[in-house]
Amino acid sequence: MAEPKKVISFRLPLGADLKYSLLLTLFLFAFWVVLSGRLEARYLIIGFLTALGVTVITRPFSVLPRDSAAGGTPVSVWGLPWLRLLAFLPWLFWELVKSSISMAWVVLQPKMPIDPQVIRFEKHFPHPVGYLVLANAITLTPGTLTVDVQDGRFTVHCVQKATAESLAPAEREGEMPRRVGLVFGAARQVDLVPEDDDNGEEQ
Amino acid sequence: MTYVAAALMLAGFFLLLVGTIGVLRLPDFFTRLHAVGKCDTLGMLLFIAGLMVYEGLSLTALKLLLIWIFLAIANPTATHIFSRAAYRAGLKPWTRGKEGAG
Amino acid sequence: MHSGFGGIVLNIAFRFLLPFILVFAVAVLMHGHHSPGGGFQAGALLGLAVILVQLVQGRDAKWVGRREAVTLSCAGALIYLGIGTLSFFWGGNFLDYGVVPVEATAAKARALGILGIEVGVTLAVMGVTIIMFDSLTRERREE
Amino acid sequence: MHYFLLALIVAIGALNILVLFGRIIPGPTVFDRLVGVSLIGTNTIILFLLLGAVWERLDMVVNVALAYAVVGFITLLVLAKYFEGKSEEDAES
Repeated sequence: MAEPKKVISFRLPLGADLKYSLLLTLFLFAFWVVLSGRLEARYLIIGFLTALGVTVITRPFSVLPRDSAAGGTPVSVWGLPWLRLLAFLPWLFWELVKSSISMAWVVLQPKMPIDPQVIRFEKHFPHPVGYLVLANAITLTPGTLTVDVQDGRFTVHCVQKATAESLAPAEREGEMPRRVGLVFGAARQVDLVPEDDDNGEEQ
Repeated sequence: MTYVAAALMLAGFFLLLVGTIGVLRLPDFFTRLHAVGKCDTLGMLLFIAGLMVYEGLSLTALKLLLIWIFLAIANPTATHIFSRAAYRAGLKPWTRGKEGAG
Repeated sequence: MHSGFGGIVLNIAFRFLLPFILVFAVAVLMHGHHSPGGGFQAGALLGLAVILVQLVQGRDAKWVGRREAVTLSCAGALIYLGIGTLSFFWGGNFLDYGVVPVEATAAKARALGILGIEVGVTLAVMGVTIIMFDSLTRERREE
Repeated sequence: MHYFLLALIVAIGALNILVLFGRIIPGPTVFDRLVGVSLIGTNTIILFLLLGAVWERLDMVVNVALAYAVVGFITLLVLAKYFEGKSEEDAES
Protein backbone atom coordinates (compact mmCIF):
# COMPACT_ATOMS: atom_id res chain seq x y z
CA MET A 1 0.00 0.00 0.00
CA ALA A 2 1.40 3.30 -1.01
CA GLU A 3 1.93 5.63 1.89
CA PRO A 4 -0.10 8.81 1.49
CA LYS A 5 2.12 11.80 0.94
CA LYS A 6 2.42 13.79 4.12
CA VAL A 7 1.07 17.30 3.72
CA ILE A 8 2.97 19.73 5.88
CA SER A 9 1.42 23.11 6.37
CA PHE A 10 3.79 25.97 6.99
CA ARG A 11 1.14 28.50 7.87
CA LEU A 12 0.70 29.78 11.36
CA PRO A 13 -2.51 31.25 12.71
CA LEU A 14 -2.52 34.94 11.90
CA GLY A 15 -2.36 36.16 15.49
CA ALA A 16 0.62 33.97 16.37
CA ASP A 17 2.31 34.93 13.14
CA LEU A 18 2.00 38.64 13.87
CA LYS A 19 3.06 38.20 17.48
CA TYR A 20 6.24 36.30 16.71
CA SER A 21 7.12 38.47 13.73
CA LEU A 22 6.85 41.48 16.01
CA LEU A 23 9.03 39.73 18.58
CA LEU A 24 11.68 39.02 15.95
CA THR A 25 11.52 42.60 14.71
CA LEU A 26 12.06 43.85 18.24
CA PHE A 27 15.03 41.52 18.72
CA LEU A 28 16.56 42.64 15.45
CA PHE A 29 15.99 46.30 16.25
CA ALA A 30 17.67 45.91 19.63
CA PHE A 31 20.54 44.13 17.87
CA TRP A 32 20.84 47.01 15.42
CA VAL A 33 20.86 49.62 18.19
CA VAL A 34 23.63 47.78 20.00
CA LEU A 35 25.63 47.35 16.81
CA SER A 36 25.23 50.91 15.62
CA GLY A 37 25.42 52.72 18.94
CA ARG A 38 24.05 55.90 17.37
CA LEU A 39 20.79 57.24 18.60
CA GLU A 40 20.22 59.76 15.82
CA ALA A 41 16.83 59.54 14.17
CA ARG A 42 18.27 58.67 10.78
CA TYR A 43 20.05 55.56 12.00
CA LEU A 44 17.12 54.47 14.12
CA ILE A 45 14.77 54.72 11.15
CA ILE A 46 17.15 52.81 8.88
CA GLY A 47 17.54 50.21 11.61
CA PHE A 48 13.84 49.78 12.07
CA LEU A 49 13.27 49.41 8.33
CA THR A 50 16.10 46.88 8.16
CA ALA A 51 14.65 44.87 11.03
CA LEU A 52 11.23 44.90 9.41
CA GLY A 53 12.63 43.94 6.02
CA VAL A 54 14.73 41.11 7.39
CA THR A 55 11.74 39.80 9.31
CA VAL A 56 9.72 39.73 6.10
CA ILE A 57 12.53 38.20 4.05
CA THR A 58 13.31 35.43 6.52
CA ARG A 59 9.69 34.52 7.19
CA PRO A 60 9.97 31.16 5.39
CA PHE A 61 12.64 30.15 7.88
CA SER A 62 10.89 31.09 11.09
CA VAL A 63 8.11 28.53 10.76
CA LEU A 64 8.82 24.89 11.46
CA PRO A 65 6.70 21.83 10.83
CA ARG A 66 6.09 20.21 14.16
CA ASP A 67 6.89 16.65 15.11
CA SER A 68 4.09 14.52 13.75
CA ALA A 69 3.78 12.90 17.18
CA ALA A 70 2.72 16.27 18.57
CA GLY A 71 -0.14 16.90 16.21
CA GLY A 72 1.69 18.12 13.14
CA THR A 73 0.68 21.76 13.48
CA PRO A 74 3.46 24.17 12.59
CA VAL A 75 5.17 26.24 15.21
CA SER A 76 7.24 29.41 15.16
CA VAL A 77 10.94 29.25 15.94
CA TRP A 78 10.59 32.33 18.09
CA GLY A 79 7.63 31.06 20.06
CA LEU A 80 9.77 29.63 22.83
CA PRO A 81 9.14 29.41 26.55
CA TRP A 82 11.65 32.22 27.00
CA LEU A 83 11.39 32.58 30.76
CA ARG A 84 11.82 28.90 31.47
CA LEU A 85 14.73 28.82 29.00
CA LEU A 86 16.39 31.72 30.79
CA ALA A 87 15.92 29.98 34.11
CA PHE A 88 17.53 26.88 32.63
CA LEU A 89 20.64 28.60 31.33
CA PRO A 90 22.46 29.29 34.64
CA TRP A 91 22.25 25.62 35.52
CA LEU A 92 23.61 24.76 32.08
CA PHE A 93 26.47 27.19 32.56
CA TRP A 94 27.32 25.65 35.90
CA GLU A 95 27.31 22.21 34.28
CA LEU A 96 29.62 23.56 31.61
CA VAL A 97 32.06 24.78 34.27
CA LYS A 98 31.98 21.41 36.03
CA SER A 99 32.46 19.54 32.77
CA SER A 100 35.37 21.70 31.72
CA ILE A 101 37.12 21.08 35.01
CA SER A 102 36.56 17.33 34.74
CA MET A 103 37.75 17.39 31.13
CA ALA A 104 40.86 19.31 32.15
CA TRP A 105 41.47 16.71 34.84
CA VAL A 106 41.15 13.92 32.28
CA VAL A 107 43.44 15.60 29.80
CA LEU A 108 46.16 16.65 32.20
CA GLN A 109 46.62 13.29 33.89
CA PRO A 110 49.56 11.36 32.47
CA LYS A 111 47.47 8.22 32.04
CA MET A 112 44.19 9.39 30.64
CA PRO A 113 41.29 7.57 32.31
CA ILE A 114 39.06 7.37 29.28
CA ASP A 115 36.83 4.59 28.10
CA PRO A 116 34.82 5.88 25.17
CA GLN A 117 31.55 4.35 24.19
CA VAL A 118 28.50 5.22 22.14
CA ILE A 119 25.02 5.16 23.61
CA ARG A 120 21.67 5.85 22.07
CA PHE A 121 18.43 7.06 23.55
CA GLU A 122 15.22 8.47 22.32
CA LYS A 123 13.40 11.60 23.35
CA HIS A 124 10.70 13.61 21.63
CA PHE A 125 9.91 17.26 22.08
CA PRO A 126 6.70 19.01 21.14
CA HIS A 127 8.77 22.01 20.06
CA PRO A 128 11.62 21.23 17.62
CA VAL A 129 13.92 23.79 19.23
CA GLY A 130 14.11 21.37 22.13
CA TYR A 131 16.29 19.11 19.98
CA LEU A 132 18.74 21.93 19.40
CA VAL A 133 18.89 22.84 23.08
CA LEU A 134 19.27 19.25 24.24
CA ALA A 135 21.90 18.45 21.62
CA ASN A 136 23.97 21.48 22.47
CA ALA A 137 23.49 20.94 26.18
CA ILE A 138 24.70 17.35 25.81
CA THR A 139 27.71 18.56 23.88
CA LEU A 140 28.54 21.02 26.61
CA THR A 141 28.11 18.80 29.65
CA PRO A 142 30.40 16.28 31.27
CA GLY A 143 31.98 13.79 28.97
CA THR A 144 29.22 13.57 26.39
CA LEU A 145 29.05 14.64 22.78
CA THR A 146 26.04 14.54 20.51
CA VAL A 147 27.00 12.66 17.37
CA ASP A 148 23.69 12.41 15.59
CA VAL A 149 20.06 13.35 16.04
CA GLN A 150 17.55 11.69 13.80
CA ASP A 151 13.82 11.64 14.45
CA GLY A 152 14.33 12.21 18.15
CA ARG A 153 16.95 9.48 18.41
CA PHE A 154 20.12 10.81 19.96
CA THR A 155 23.45 9.13 19.36
CA VAL A 156 25.84 10.24 22.05
CA HIS A 157 29.53 9.60 22.38
CA CYS A 158 30.70 9.35 25.99
CA VAL A 159 34.23 9.57 27.28
CA GLN A 160 33.70 7.52 30.40
CA LYS A 161 31.23 4.88 31.45
CA ALA A 162 30.10 6.93 34.44
CA THR A 163 29.10 9.84 32.25
CA ALA A 164 27.12 7.55 29.99
CA GLU A 165 25.19 6.32 32.98
CA SER A 166 24.54 9.81 34.25
CA LEU A 167 23.01 10.80 30.93
CA ALA A 168 20.78 7.81 30.31
CA PRO A 169 20.54 5.58 33.36
CA ALA A 170 18.56 2.39 32.98
CA GLU A 171 14.84 2.57 33.75
CA ARG A 172 14.58 6.34 34.24
CA GLU A 173 15.37 9.65 32.67
CA GLY A 174 18.75 11.27 32.98
CA GLU A 175 19.09 14.62 34.63
CA MET A 176 19.83 16.57 31.45
CA PRO A 177 16.98 15.28 29.24
CA ARG A 178 14.61 15.69 32.17
CA ARG A 179 15.48 19.35 32.64
CA VAL A 180 15.27 20.19 28.94
CA GLY A 181 11.99 18.32 28.87
CA LEU A 182 10.74 20.52 31.70
CA VAL A 183 11.66 23.61 29.72
CA PHE A 184 9.97 22.54 26.53
CA GLY A 185 6.89 20.90 27.99
CA ALA A 186 5.95 17.28 28.20
CA ALA A 187 8.09 14.80 26.37
CA ARG A 188 8.19 11.07 26.12
CA GLN A 189 10.28 8.91 28.37
CA VAL A 190 13.84 8.17 27.39
CA ASP A 191 14.26 4.76 25.86
CA LEU A 192 17.64 3.12 25.63
CA VAL A 193 17.95 1.69 22.17
CA PRO A 194 20.42 -1.18 22.26
CA GLU A 195 23.47 -0.81 20.07
CA ASP A 196 22.84 -2.90 16.99
CA ASP A 197 26.17 -3.33 15.23
CA ASP A 198 29.27 -4.00 17.31
CA ASN A 199 29.17 -3.22 21.03
CA GLY A 200 27.55 -6.44 22.15
CA GLU A 201 28.71 -6.36 25.74
CA GLU A 202 26.36 -3.66 27.00
CA GLN A 203 22.95 -5.36 27.30
CA MET B 1 37.61 45.00 39.12
CA THR B 2 40.84 44.68 37.20
CA TYR B 3 41.69 41.62 39.24
CA VAL B 4 38.36 40.01 38.44
CA ALA B 5 39.00 40.60 34.74
CA ALA B 6 42.51 39.21 35.01
CA ALA B 7 41.28 36.14 36.86
CA LEU B 8 38.58 35.48 34.28
CA MET B 9 41.06 35.87 31.43
CA LEU B 10 43.58 33.61 33.10
CA ALA B 11 40.93 30.95 33.64
CA GLY B 12 39.89 31.27 30.03
CA PHE B 13 43.45 31.02 28.86
CA PHE B 14 43.98 27.95 30.99
CA LEU B 15 40.95 26.27 29.45
CA LEU B 16 42.02 27.18 25.92
CA LEU B 17 45.39 25.64 26.70
CA VAL B 18 43.69 22.53 28.04
CA GLY B 19 41.68 22.33 24.83
CA THR B 20 44.85 22.52 22.79
CA ILE B 21 46.61 19.91 24.89
CA GLY B 22 43.54 17.70 24.67
CA VAL B 23 43.48 17.95 20.90
CA LEU B 24 47.13 16.96 20.87
CA ARG B 25 46.98 14.12 23.36
CA LEU B 26 43.64 12.36 23.08
CA PRO B 27 43.61 9.19 21.03
CA ASP B 28 40.88 9.68 18.43
CA PHE B 29 38.75 12.21 16.68
CA PHE B 30 35.67 11.98 18.87
CA THR B 31 37.54 12.31 22.13
CA ARG B 32 39.39 15.28 20.67
CA LEU B 33 36.06 16.86 19.91
CA HIS B 34 35.20 16.52 23.59
CA ALA B 35 38.14 18.74 24.42
CA VAL B 36 37.06 21.25 21.79
CA GLY B 37 33.40 21.27 22.68
CA LYS B 38 33.81 21.86 26.37
CA CYS B 39 37.13 23.41 27.27
CA ASP B 40 37.38 25.66 24.29
CA THR B 41 33.83 26.92 24.42
CA LEU B 42 34.02 27.73 28.10
CA GLY B 43 37.52 29.14 27.73
CA MET B 44 36.43 31.54 25.07
CA LEU B 45 33.29 32.50 26.95
CA LEU B 46 35.28 33.21 30.12
CA PHE B 47 37.83 35.19 28.15
CA ILE B 48 35.21 37.41 26.59
CA ALA B 49 33.51 37.80 29.96
CA GLY B 50 36.88 38.95 31.31
CA LEU B 51 37.19 41.49 28.55
CA MET B 52 33.67 42.68 29.30
CA VAL B 53 34.60 43.25 32.93
CA TYR B 54 37.78 44.99 31.83
CA GLU B 55 35.85 47.28 29.52
CA GLY B 56 33.24 48.22 32.10
CA LEU B 57 29.62 48.97 31.31
CA SER B 58 29.66 50.46 27.85
CA LEU B 59 28.55 49.87 24.30
CA THR B 60 31.64 47.80 23.61
CA ALA B 61 30.73 45.48 26.45
CA LEU B 62 27.30 45.02 24.88
CA LYS B 63 28.89 44.18 21.55
CA LEU B 64 31.13 41.69 23.31
CA LEU B 65 27.97 40.22 24.77
CA LEU B 66 26.69 39.74 21.23
CA ILE B 67 29.85 37.84 20.30
CA TRP B 68 29.39 35.85 23.51
CA ILE B 69 25.86 34.82 22.58
CA PHE B 70 26.80 34.02 19.00
CA LEU B 71 29.68 31.82 20.07
CA ALA B 72 27.59 30.12 22.75
CA ILE B 73 25.18 28.99 20.03
CA ALA B 74 27.63 28.46 17.17
CA ASN B 75 30.45 26.64 18.93
CA PRO B 76 28.55 23.58 20.19
CA THR B 77 26.66 23.46 16.91
CA ALA B 78 29.89 23.40 14.94
CA THR B 79 31.25 20.68 17.23
CA HIS B 80 28.14 18.62 16.67
CA ILE B 81 28.36 19.15 12.92
CA PHE B 82 31.97 17.94 12.89
CA SER B 83 31.17 14.83 14.85
CA ARG B 84 28.14 14.14 12.70
CA ALA B 85 30.09 14.61 9.49
CA ALA B 86 32.83 12.31 10.71
CA TYR B 87 30.34 9.71 11.89
CA ARG B 88 28.54 9.81 8.56
CA ALA B 89 31.83 9.59 6.72
CA GLY B 90 32.44 6.30 8.46
CA LEU B 91 34.93 7.16 11.18
CA LYS B 92 34.71 4.55 13.93
CA PRO B 93 35.09 5.72 17.54
CA TRP B 94 38.16 4.45 19.37
CA THR B 95 37.39 2.07 22.21
CA ARG B 96 39.62 0.79 24.94
CA GLY B 97 38.44 -2.78 24.76
CA LYS B 98 39.34 -3.54 21.16
CA GLU B 99 42.69 -1.97 20.58
CA GLY B 100 44.02 -2.04 24.13
CA ALA B 101 45.39 0.88 26.09
CA GLY B 102 47.68 3.18 24.25
CA MET C 1 23.04 14.33 -2.38
CA HIS C 2 22.00 17.91 -2.74
CA SER C 3 19.35 17.71 -0.07
CA GLY C 4 19.98 19.03 3.39
CA PHE C 5 23.02 18.93 5.58
CA GLY C 6 23.55 18.94 9.31
CA GLY C 7 20.39 17.30 10.50
CA ILE C 8 17.86 18.90 12.76
CA VAL C 9 20.40 20.67 14.95
CA LEU C 10 21.86 22.87 12.23
CA ASN C 11 18.47 23.11 10.60
CA ILE C 12 17.15 24.86 13.68
CA ALA C 13 20.29 26.75 14.67
CA PHE C 14 20.53 28.53 11.33
CA ARG C 15 16.99 29.82 11.72
CA PHE C 16 18.13 31.67 14.82
CA LEU C 17 21.35 32.99 13.34
CA LEU C 18 20.20 34.00 9.86
CA PRO C 19 18.17 37.17 10.63
CA PHE C 20 20.91 38.48 12.88
CA ILE C 21 23.58 37.87 10.26
CA LEU C 22 21.51 39.81 7.74
CA VAL C 23 20.98 42.75 10.10
CA PHE C 24 24.67 42.70 10.95
CA ALA C 25 25.54 42.87 7.27
CA VAL C 26 23.27 45.87 6.74
CA ALA C 27 24.75 47.54 9.82
CA VAL C 28 28.25 46.97 8.44
CA LEU C 29 27.14 48.54 5.18
CA MET C 30 25.52 51.58 6.76
CA HIS C 31 28.28 52.36 9.24
CA GLY C 32 31.07 51.94 6.75
CA HIS C 33 32.34 55.47 7.16
CA HIS C 34 33.03 55.47 10.89
CA SER C 35 33.79 51.88 11.76
CA PRO C 36 35.47 49.05 9.89
CA GLY C 37 33.31 47.71 7.14
CA GLY C 38 31.75 48.89 3.96
CA GLY C 39 30.36 47.46 0.79
CA PHE C 40 32.70 44.56 0.25
CA GLN C 41 32.41 43.15 3.76
CA ALA C 42 28.65 43.58 3.84
CA GLY C 43 28.39 41.80 0.51
CA ALA C 44 30.51 38.92 1.73
CA LEU C 45 28.35 38.55 4.84
CA LEU C 46 25.12 38.62 2.83
CA GLY C 47 26.52 36.09 0.40
CA LEU C 48 27.57 33.83 3.28
CA ALA C 49 24.09 34.08 4.75
CA VAL C 50 22.63 32.84 1.46
CA ILE C 51 25.29 30.11 1.31
CA LEU C 52 24.25 29.04 4.79
CA VAL C 53 20.67 28.65 3.62
CA GLN C 54 21.71 26.69 0.54
CA LEU C 55 23.97 24.53 2.68
CA VAL C 56 21.29 23.60 5.16
CA GLN C 57 18.23 23.39 2.96
CA GLY C 58 19.89 21.98 -0.10
CA ARG C 59 20.09 23.50 -3.51
CA ASP C 60 16.32 23.54 -3.86
CA ALA C 61 15.87 26.19 -1.19
CA LYS C 62 13.36 28.60 -2.58
CA TRP C 63 15.15 31.73 -1.54
CA VAL C 64 18.03 33.09 -3.54
CA GLY C 65 19.24 30.80 -6.28
CA ARG C 66 21.75 31.08 -9.07
CA ARG C 67 19.45 33.09 -11.30
CA GLU C 68 18.76 35.66 -8.60
CA ALA C 69 22.46 35.81 -7.80
CA VAL C 70 23.32 36.67 -11.39
CA THR C 71 20.60 39.31 -11.36
CA LEU C 72 21.95 40.73 -8.12
CA SER C 73 25.52 40.99 -9.28
CA CYS C 74 24.48 42.59 -12.56
CA ALA C 75 22.23 45.02 -10.72
CA GLY C 76 25.11 45.88 -8.39
CA ALA C 77 27.46 46.59 -11.28
CA LEU C 78 24.76 48.63 -13.01
CA ILE C 79 24.10 50.71 -9.89
CA TYR C 80 27.80 51.39 -9.59
CA LEU C 81 28.05 52.36 -13.24
CA GLY C 82 24.86 54.38 -13.15
CA ILE C 83 25.86 56.46 -10.14
CA GLY C 84 29.34 56.84 -11.55
CA THR C 85 28.12 58.15 -14.89
CA LEU C 86 25.39 60.27 -13.32
CA SER C 87 27.89 63.03 -12.69
CA PHE C 88 28.62 63.31 -16.42
CA PHE C 89 25.28 65.06 -16.86
CA TRP C 90 26.37 67.90 -14.60
CA GLY C 91 29.79 68.20 -16.08
CA GLY C 92 31.79 66.19 -13.56
CA ASN C 93 34.19 63.29 -13.92
CA PHE C 94 33.39 59.62 -13.40
CA LEU C 95 32.39 59.02 -9.75
CA ASP C 96 32.44 62.77 -9.09
CA TYR C 97 29.06 62.83 -7.37
CA GLY C 98 29.67 66.12 -5.60
CA VAL C 99 28.30 67.92 -8.62
CA VAL C 100 24.95 66.09 -8.73
CA PRO C 101 22.32 68.42 -7.28
CA VAL C 102 20.43 65.95 -5.08
CA GLU C 103 21.33 67.53 -1.73
CA ALA C 104 21.93 71.04 -0.51
CA THR C 105 25.71 70.88 -0.24
CA ALA C 106 28.33 69.05 -2.24
CA ALA C 107 29.53 67.18 0.84
CA LYS C 108 26.10 65.73 1.51
CA ALA C 109 25.69 64.75 -2.13
CA ARG C 110 29.07 63.07 -1.96
CA ALA C 111 28.05 61.08 1.14
CA LEU C 112 24.87 59.96 -0.57
CA GLY C 113 26.78 59.03 -3.70
CA ILE C 114 29.26 56.97 -1.71
CA LEU C 115 26.38 55.17 -0.02
CA GLY C 116 24.89 54.36 -3.41
CA ILE C 117 28.22 53.08 -4.66
CA GLU C 118 28.54 50.96 -1.54
CA VAL C 119 25.12 49.44 -2.11
CA GLY C 120 26.15 48.58 -5.66
CA VAL C 121 29.38 46.98 -4.46
CA THR C 122 27.45 45.04 -1.81
CA LEU C 123 25.02 43.59 -4.32
CA ALA C 124 27.78 42.71 -6.76
CA VAL C 125 29.93 41.00 -4.13
CA MET C 126 26.93 39.14 -2.73
CA GLY C 127 25.95 37.84 -6.12
CA VAL C 128 29.47 36.83 -7.04
CA THR C 129 29.97 35.03 -3.71
CA ILE C 130 26.81 33.00 -4.24
CA ILE C 131 27.75 32.18 -7.84
CA MET C 132 31.20 31.07 -6.73
CA PHE C 133 29.80 28.72 -4.13
CA ASP C 134 27.22 27.44 -6.56
CA SER C 135 29.78 26.73 -9.26
CA LEU C 136 32.18 25.02 -6.89
CA THR C 137 29.60 22.64 -5.47
CA ARG C 138 27.95 22.04 -8.84
CA GLU C 139 31.19 20.88 -10.37
CA ARG C 140 31.65 18.35 -7.61
CA ARG C 141 28.19 16.92 -8.11
CA GLU C 142 28.66 16.28 -11.78
CA GLU C 143 32.01 14.57 -11.73
CA MET D 1 47.29 45.57 32.95
CA HIS D 2 48.81 46.21 29.54
CA TYR D 3 51.75 43.98 30.29
CA PHE D 4 49.38 41.30 31.45
CA LEU D 5 47.41 41.53 28.19
CA LEU D 6 50.59 41.48 26.14
CA ALA D 7 51.77 38.41 28.02
CA LEU D 8 48.47 36.73 27.25
CA ILE D 9 48.80 37.63 23.57
CA VAL D 10 52.25 36.07 23.41
CA ALA D 11 51.06 33.03 25.33
CA ILE D 12 48.07 32.42 23.08
CA GLY D 13 49.99 33.11 19.90
CA ALA D 14 52.95 30.97 20.81
CA LEU D 15 51.45 28.22 22.91
CA ASN D 16 48.02 27.64 21.48
CA ILE D 17 48.24 28.49 17.82
CA LEU D 18 51.72 27.16 17.13
CA VAL D 19 51.19 24.02 19.18
CA LEU D 20 47.97 23.34 17.26
CA PHE D 21 50.00 22.85 14.12
CA GLY D 22 51.23 19.73 15.87
CA ARG D 23 47.75 18.35 15.30
CA ILE D 24 47.05 19.89 11.92
CA ILE D 25 50.16 18.61 10.19
CA PRO D 26 50.18 14.94 11.29
CA GLY D 27 46.39 14.66 11.80
CA PRO D 28 45.52 11.11 10.76
CA THR D 29 42.18 12.06 9.21
CA VAL D 30 41.05 15.22 7.53
CA PHE D 31 38.57 15.84 10.32
CA ASP D 32 41.40 16.09 12.84
CA ARG D 33 42.86 18.84 10.75
CA LEU D 34 39.48 20.50 10.59
CA VAL D 35 39.26 20.52 14.38
CA GLY D 36 42.71 22.03 14.57
CA VAL D 37 41.76 24.76 12.15
CA SER D 38 38.56 25.53 14.04
CA LEU D 39 40.57 25.85 17.26
CA ILE D 40 42.97 28.21 15.56
CA GLY D 41 39.98 30.27 14.49
CA THR D 42 38.77 30.41 18.07
CA ASN D 43 42.16 31.47 19.31
CA THR D 44 42.43 34.08 16.61
CA ILE D 45 39.24 35.75 17.75
CA ILE D 46 40.61 35.94 21.28
CA LEU D 47 43.97 37.20 20.02
CA PHE D 48 42.26 39.85 17.99
CA LEU D 49 40.14 41.07 20.89
CA LEU D 50 43.23 41.20 23.08
CA LEU D 51 45.10 43.25 20.51
CA GLY D 52 42.14 45.60 20.41
CA ALA D 53 42.29 45.97 24.17
CA VAL D 54 45.99 46.76 24.02
CA TRP D 55 45.52 49.32 21.27
CA GLU D 56 42.53 50.75 23.17
CA ARG D 57 40.44 50.42 20.02
CA LEU D 58 38.27 47.61 21.30
CA ASP D 59 35.10 49.29 20.00
CA MET D 60 36.28 48.87 16.43
CA VAL D 61 37.88 45.48 16.79
CA VAL D 62 34.69 44.02 18.23
CA ASN D 63 32.87 44.49 14.93
CA VAL D 64 35.62 42.76 13.03
CA ALA D 65 35.73 39.93 15.55
CA LEU D 66 32.00 39.37 15.19
CA ALA D 67 32.32 39.27 11.41
CA TYR D 68 35.26 36.90 11.74
CA ALA D 69 33.24 34.61 13.99
CA VAL D 70 30.34 34.51 11.52
CA VAL D 71 32.56 33.90 8.52
CA GLY D 72 34.59 31.25 10.32
CA PHE D 73 31.49 29.40 11.46
CA ILE D 74 29.98 29.23 7.98
CA THR D 75 33.31 28.34 6.37
CA LEU D 76 33.79 25.43 8.74
CA LEU D 77 30.28 24.20 8.00
CA VAL D 78 30.99 24.29 4.28
CA LEU D 79 34.25 22.40 4.80
CA ALA D 80 32.57 19.81 6.99
CA LYS D 81 29.92 19.23 4.35
CA TYR D 82 32.54 18.95 1.64
CA PHE D 83 34.61 16.38 3.51
CA GLU D 84 31.58 14.41 4.59
CA GLY D 85 30.45 14.00 0.98
CA LYS D 86 33.97 13.30 -0.18
CA SER D 87 34.56 10.49 2.30
CA GLU D 88 31.23 8.93 1.39
CA GLU D 89 32.25 8.80 -2.25
CA ASP D 90 35.59 7.29 -1.31
CA ALA D 91 33.90 4.63 0.78
CA GLU D 92 31.49 3.71 -1.97
CA SER D 93 34.03 3.42 -4.74
